[in-house]
Amino acid sequence: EAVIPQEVPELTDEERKAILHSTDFVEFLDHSSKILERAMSERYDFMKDYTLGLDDTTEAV
Amino acid sequence: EAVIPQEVPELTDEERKAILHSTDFVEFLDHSSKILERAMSERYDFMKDYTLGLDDTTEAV
Amino acid sequence: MSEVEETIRRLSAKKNVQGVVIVNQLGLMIRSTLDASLAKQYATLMSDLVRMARDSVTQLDAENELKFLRIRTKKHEIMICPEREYLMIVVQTPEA
Amino acid sequence: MSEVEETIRRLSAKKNVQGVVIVNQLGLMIRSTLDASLAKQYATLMSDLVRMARDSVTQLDAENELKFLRIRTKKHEIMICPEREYLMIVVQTPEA
Repeated sequence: EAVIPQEVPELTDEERKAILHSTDFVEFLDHSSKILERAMSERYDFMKDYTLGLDDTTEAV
Repeated sequence: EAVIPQEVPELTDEERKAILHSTDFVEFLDHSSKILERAMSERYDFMKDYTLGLDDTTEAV
Repeated sequence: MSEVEETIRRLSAKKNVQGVVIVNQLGLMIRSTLDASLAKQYATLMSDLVRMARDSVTQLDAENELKFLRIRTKKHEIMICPEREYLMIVVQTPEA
Repeated sequence: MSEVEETIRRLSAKKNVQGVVIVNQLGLMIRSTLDASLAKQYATLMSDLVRMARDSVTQLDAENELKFLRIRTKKHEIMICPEREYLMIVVQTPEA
């Protein structure tokens, strides 16, 4: 039996390869990349003038 | 001395009133409401066709 | 009507807005347009989430800072603006 | 080049994209375009944050579901798409 690692485990190369080739993952990737591309293409600039907000105009510590 | 409550405390009406009238709070409200109004006015519809995502098309449990 | 009430009324009157909740950073309620028990749930859950988001952002880069949080759900969108020691939470239904 | 690699390359090539990190729900790394240690930090912190956001959303309404998370910071924006048992994280610099 393998020793249970103390640290957060990582996927083995084999597990990772299996995921990357699974139908489930390919569908996830297709779906999420489309949503993300849409999200990115939005004019997401509502913070533009506010990125340097109130906090930054107060005296520096 | 007041007994320390076990539950999350709530603000007293007096404390709440003091906050609502503080310069700090009024400035916060002014700033954050402007940012929120901008965020809301965005065409935030990138999820539109995806709100019923993959999860919903798989068989119900 | 005070300036505070006017601002809250203006926000709540926006299209698709379900409610506005204003809390301090500890999640203690300052003002809300939702019913008390739901507002309190939002206050507690969202102030905890903002705290974690804030910590994550500064852990990734000590010079960075959380400015806004948008939580899109199946039924609605929760927008949170953290500023100074307060949080403004707005719950909005997406366009049909 | 596989379809997976092509998709990741297309996303990373978008304007202002700093990096793409794909993890499973436990935060275990599947694929990333960032350097390993930064990617791992994103993986751990963001999967924890998504777990908390997901829990908060269902606590507020058991029939609701987290669909997307947007974290706007002073320096950049982190966008997270949780779907099935994976998370896609994209870090984007806002327009100057």
